Amino acid sequence: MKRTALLALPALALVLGTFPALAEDTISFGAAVSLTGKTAKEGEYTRDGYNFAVETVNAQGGIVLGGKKYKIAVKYYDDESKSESTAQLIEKLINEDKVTFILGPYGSAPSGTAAPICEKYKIPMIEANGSAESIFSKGYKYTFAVLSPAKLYLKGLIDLVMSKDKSVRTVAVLGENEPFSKEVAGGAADYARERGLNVVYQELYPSGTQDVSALLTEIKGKNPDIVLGAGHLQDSLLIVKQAKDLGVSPKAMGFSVGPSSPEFRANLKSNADYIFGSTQWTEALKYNGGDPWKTPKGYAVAFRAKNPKYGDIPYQVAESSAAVIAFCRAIENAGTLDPAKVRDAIAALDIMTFYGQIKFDSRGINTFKPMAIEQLQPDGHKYTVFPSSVAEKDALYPMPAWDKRK
Amino acid sequence: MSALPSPVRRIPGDSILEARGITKRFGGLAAVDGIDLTIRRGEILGVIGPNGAGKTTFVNCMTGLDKPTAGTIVFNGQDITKTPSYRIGRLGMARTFQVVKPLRQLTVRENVATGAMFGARGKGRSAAQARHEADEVLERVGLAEMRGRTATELTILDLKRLELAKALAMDPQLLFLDEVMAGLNQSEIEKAMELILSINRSGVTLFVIEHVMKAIMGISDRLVVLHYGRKIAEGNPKDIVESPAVIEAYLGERYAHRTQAAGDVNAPIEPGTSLKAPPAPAGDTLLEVKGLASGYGEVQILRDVSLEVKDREVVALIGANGAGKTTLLWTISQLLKPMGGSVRFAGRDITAARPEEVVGAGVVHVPQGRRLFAGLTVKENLMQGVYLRRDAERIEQDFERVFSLLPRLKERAGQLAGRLSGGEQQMCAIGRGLMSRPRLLLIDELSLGLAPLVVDSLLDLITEINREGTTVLLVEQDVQVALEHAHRGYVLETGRIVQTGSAAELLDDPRIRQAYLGL
Amino acid sequence: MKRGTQVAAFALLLALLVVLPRFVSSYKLLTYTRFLILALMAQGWNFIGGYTGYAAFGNVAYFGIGAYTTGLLMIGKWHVPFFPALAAGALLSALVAILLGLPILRLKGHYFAIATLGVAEALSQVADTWDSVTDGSTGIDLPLKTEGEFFYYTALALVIGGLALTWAFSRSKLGNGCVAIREDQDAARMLGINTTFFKVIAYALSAVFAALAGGLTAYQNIHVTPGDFFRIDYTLQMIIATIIGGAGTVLGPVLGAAVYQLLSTYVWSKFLELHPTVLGLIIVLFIVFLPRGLMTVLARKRQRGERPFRMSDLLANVRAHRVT
Amino acid sequence: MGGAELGQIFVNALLLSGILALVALGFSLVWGIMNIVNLAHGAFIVLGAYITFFLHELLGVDPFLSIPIAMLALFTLGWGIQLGLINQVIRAPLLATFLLTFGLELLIVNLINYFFKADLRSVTTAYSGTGFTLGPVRVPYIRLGALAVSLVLVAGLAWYLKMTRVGRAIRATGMDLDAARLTGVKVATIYAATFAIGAGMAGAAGSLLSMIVPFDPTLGGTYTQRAFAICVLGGLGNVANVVIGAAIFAFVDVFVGARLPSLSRAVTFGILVLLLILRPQGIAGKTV
Repeated sequence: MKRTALLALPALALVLGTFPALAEDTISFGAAVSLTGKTAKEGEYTRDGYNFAVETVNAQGGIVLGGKKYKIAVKYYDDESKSESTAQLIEKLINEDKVTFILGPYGSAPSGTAAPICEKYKIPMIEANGSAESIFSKGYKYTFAVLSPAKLYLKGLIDLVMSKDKSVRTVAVLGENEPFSKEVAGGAADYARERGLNVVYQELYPSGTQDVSALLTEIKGKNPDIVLGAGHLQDSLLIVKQAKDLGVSPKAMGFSVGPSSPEFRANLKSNADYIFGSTQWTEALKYNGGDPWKTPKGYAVAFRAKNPKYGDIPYQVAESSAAVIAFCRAIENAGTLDPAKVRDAIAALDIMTFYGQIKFDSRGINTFKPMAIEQLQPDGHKYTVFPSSVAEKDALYPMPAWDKRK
Repeated sequence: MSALPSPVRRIPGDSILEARGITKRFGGLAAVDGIDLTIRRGEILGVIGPNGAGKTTFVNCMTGLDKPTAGTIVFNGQDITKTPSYRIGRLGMARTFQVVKPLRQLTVRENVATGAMFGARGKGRSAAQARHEADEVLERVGLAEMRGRTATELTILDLKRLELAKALAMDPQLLFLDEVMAGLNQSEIEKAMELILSINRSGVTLFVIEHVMKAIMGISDRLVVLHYGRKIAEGNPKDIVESPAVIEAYLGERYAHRTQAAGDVNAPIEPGTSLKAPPAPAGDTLLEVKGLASGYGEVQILRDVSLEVKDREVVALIGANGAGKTTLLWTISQLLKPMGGSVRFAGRDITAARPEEVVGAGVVHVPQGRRLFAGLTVKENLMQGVYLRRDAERIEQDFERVFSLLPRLKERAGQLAGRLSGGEQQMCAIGRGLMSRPRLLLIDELSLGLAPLVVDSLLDLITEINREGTTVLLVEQDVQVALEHAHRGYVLETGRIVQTGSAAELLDDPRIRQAYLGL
Repeated sequence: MKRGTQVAAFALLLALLVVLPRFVSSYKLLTYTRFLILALMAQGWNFIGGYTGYAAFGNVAYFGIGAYTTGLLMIGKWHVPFFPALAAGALLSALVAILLGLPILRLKGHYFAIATLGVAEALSQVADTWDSVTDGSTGIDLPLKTEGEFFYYTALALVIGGLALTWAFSRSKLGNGCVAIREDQDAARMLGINTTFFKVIAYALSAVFAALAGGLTAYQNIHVTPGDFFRIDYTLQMIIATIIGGAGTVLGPVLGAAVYQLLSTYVWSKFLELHPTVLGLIIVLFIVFLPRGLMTVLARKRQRGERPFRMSDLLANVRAHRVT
Repeated sequence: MGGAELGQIFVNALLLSGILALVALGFSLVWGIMNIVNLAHGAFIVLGAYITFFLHELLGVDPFLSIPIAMLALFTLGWGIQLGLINQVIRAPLLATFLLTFGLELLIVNLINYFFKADLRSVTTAYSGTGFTLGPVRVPYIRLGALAVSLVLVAGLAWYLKMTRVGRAIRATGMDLDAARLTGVKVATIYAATFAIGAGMAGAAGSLLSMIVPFDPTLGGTYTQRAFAICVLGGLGNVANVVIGAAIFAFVDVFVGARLPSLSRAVTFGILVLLLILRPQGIAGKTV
């Protein structure tokens, strides 16, 4: 009998866990975001953005469908910042929790993993935090992204610098080797060349790198006018820190991810001054949409009221809220919860929101909304400096050398 | 007299193994230095020599475990100098290891079956056939009853047998035995000798390294003496032991004297005539063991052991391997928790004490196998002996004392203990014990694996220490040596004390003479 | 328990596993498939880590090779069907394992462990940068395959095959030789065992299992990236599963995989932000009370005809392995 | 690569060696003495970093001054973990303690994440990023200070192990547990002290890293892996070996990182594996 008992153990699993059916008048969404691991912070932004939008929509009565009002509920799982977990959790959300729609995970890599699963089950996903175009080059029909694609991230910064200074000639690009940053770096380098600049340094370093002094030493030797970094917050902090250590002082330094996050200044203190960052959204932007908050400012005020721990609002929060809004509008347009019909409604969507225009190209990514550029300035604040039509302040240029600062 | 079967003198055949100019260097040091040796088919070749003479390294070279730095080896006409060891095994050579290498988590039967699977005739055997073959070998070496046990459950004695069984299962033509008799008592040695002779009679050539002189003299057709990696003598055993060079290098004057006086290697010295211990002083009881029971896990080894040691005495604890001598010492030191009974030391109950409290009380244990800290220097090893002491001012004085008792240690003070020879290691272990300022010194297997010459000097040391006031409980498998240097003795058999008396009485006792001295 | 009853129990369990997909949700089925895939990896690790005693820390390299080979063959210009592609992945892994194993299996203990770890790291980065073949860190997407049962049954068949193979291995000369190597390499060599050959075979076997698991996971996950498929977590999981179940036993890896996968899935869904803590705690308790795994306790007891398990065994385990 | 860059890279590598030596120091001690590969080592480093961070952020304690506090805190934690947990399984097979520390790592990292959140943090002081120039080569003060602290701690530990009673007992216990007990050593305590010292050193390494690298709860894993590699490169059993291993690792890593950043880890590990095959006992290790 001993051995039978032993072998029966796996079978025990058969009886483990069932989920309660959801109430009749809710539409269930599912999301697997990173709450632990490498991108836990960004995952938290994502969740907070989703939650805020859902609460707002629910407070205003929810989604109206055929005269009936539906509340939204979101089921979350933690993907531990591992994209293979994302696949598993999306399966769980669709199959076990029977969610109707999927909100995207944080990051391009997990979004890339989630996309084929949604495709497999024909469940629409709108994601807000995966802008690598590789996700959208596979022909998947059920994945949409509200944000601008990766290769546009640093384009504005190059335009900005060139408008300020006709004498810039050289640029160095270093990027993290992962799908999103690779595209950012590639896009930036291509655009720089297009504008006639000389890309004197272009290298990718492996994810999780803890020391970039070797790369910066090489870059210092090339003495470029502009240094562009494509990575995540960790990388941009490291690059600024070590650039100061090594006395790397270009005329402008900018990053795809990092400067827009409040942690950037918290970590670097005054060393963060003059650094540029690209951003999908800032509260200084001047949009006027048809969503509950209408304007970026309106969104920011309302969000901070609900989430007092936030000072500056990271764009990940806003774009996550935007994804929820896009879903709501598409569902209402479709007039049904049928996934295929909703999918078509999403594809046809063209709305103006606090977040900007949301419209998807044939691949499913929002190429219609421009990126903005922010700069951290010595007065301790962060200003939107580009495009000039929405700039709060003029960009400070060039960046003074490290040892020439007070 | 000895009931040994007289060795059948075989006609030496052609050479089964030819070693020419074998040299093995480790770093700059030549462990084996240009040895030429021929092993003749069918013979038993005995090999003796002090520790560190290169005996084991030579066997390692022959069996491919170490590749010689220089020289050639020809086995059955085939050059095997560069042949990997597993193939050498399949060609018909097998060996035992001095430090046993059982396949620990496997049963005895599986251990031996492994030899049968991959040995000289392994190719044609299935795994099942090999297991069947293993049973036959186990029968032959007397391990059949143990076949179902895992190797971890065996005593050292059985592990030695297992070594032999694994090697035999490989169906070798040439078998290297590396100190298979170390630690056996006289009657066990005799059985082992019979077994070796019977193996030889079945057609296996043998190369036997052994410190037990009586055994090696009794079975060898020829004898080879190694010293510092060189061959210093080779020939007829009788001639060899009388060779002055061998006596000087290995056997020592006392051994030579002993054998010459008796006119026979096998004769013991008359009891009482050469007792080194001074008359027993009538001291108070220092150590009192009462009804002690102990063992490992579920296996009980000691049952109801009682003994006492008086102040300033040397007491010998003798008994067969596996009788529980080491277990007793470990239990006194509290490295093993007793299952019952009590241990009192100097009037204080130390039964439930922690090991460090026992040391603090003055009971210091010099363990079997020396157990030095190989990576510490000699000086640091000695320093570790004063770990619990707080009387810093007297430590320097004790260093002086130890160095004057053991001048070799002073010379080697800065050397790593792991690099010492066997005898020096034993000195260092005793020195470490002395540094703890013991009132009672427990010494486990003083002579194990040491050349006769070295053993003699260590025994003198014990006598000297005792004369200076330290009480000694000596566990020793060489019963004769032990009793010669003790005041009293206890005999332990299968976990019980079966006999006690003065050393002279015990040496005279016919039962002891028969059981442990093989007389 | 009599042999007949044993066989009957096995048959019953097998039947249960075969009909399982009819009764559970497709997500549950996915969980069971994950368990089977982990079991497969653990079975493989058991050959080198359990039976041969070499703590391979880079088996995820073969998982990755299996995944990429399967994937690239399926989507490249050849459009090879899944099973031949899977077999090719396994074959390539075995080949790599043999070539790598020859030098690194000479290392012992931790040194072998770090060498295998280094190989896995290096391969991961090669996949990360070899844009022309692997599409670098972007990754590749395999054809869509939606039937969960397909993956379940394939994994089940492979695990059962693995059990049979492990059983035969443990009774063969090969297995015996590997165990001898684990227990004492010098002794094994002297017993006539070609240790290099045996180790390489065991290592290649473990690579084949990892590659099969990798290929299957790739097809199931569709999206394959170096970051996901060369992740050290897979190596750790297969080791944990094997140790929990009992290294060097036939059933241990499967049992351990079941316990680990089901526990972690359960913990995952119950503790949103603290699940690693809970899982860590479970592992710690497991090791403290069952340091040699489940099967080793059960098997030894069975040999002696004792009751399989008592609570007091846990305390006895602690007593046997502690130092005071 | 010009002369100036070469010089800078050389100095970078030199400065990195010191920090890595400290990172690997405790790991090596614990591994060498107790044969425990402590996967929670990186988690200890992270804890050290958090202690320094909060002392600086909340109380304004200079990060260099917080090193002893971080060491003491980690020392205490290490003592407790060894006495309460690891001592209970230390005689079990090697992989058991290995998995135990893996479980601990999961637990500690997750608890940090839970209580302090995943925010990236770094200690930025007035002198962060400042330094002096030697010709074309920049030498940042913090990294130089870190090198100095590392050297002091490495030398201090070497002295402690060699010259003190407890240090000698630690080494003796590592060589022969039972023989050490026969000289009166209370092994459980010595093990606790060993693990505590290892954790304390990790704490110091964390303090230094907090000034150099932005960190979050997951930082540790990389450093555990590096410590592992450094011990293997240098060989166990000697504090000096750690320094040698760290220097080799740092130089390879920095030089490869400068030339081939995208393949740096592949090349570094490739070299590591190659070295292992050629010198299985480590570069500096001896077979005794």
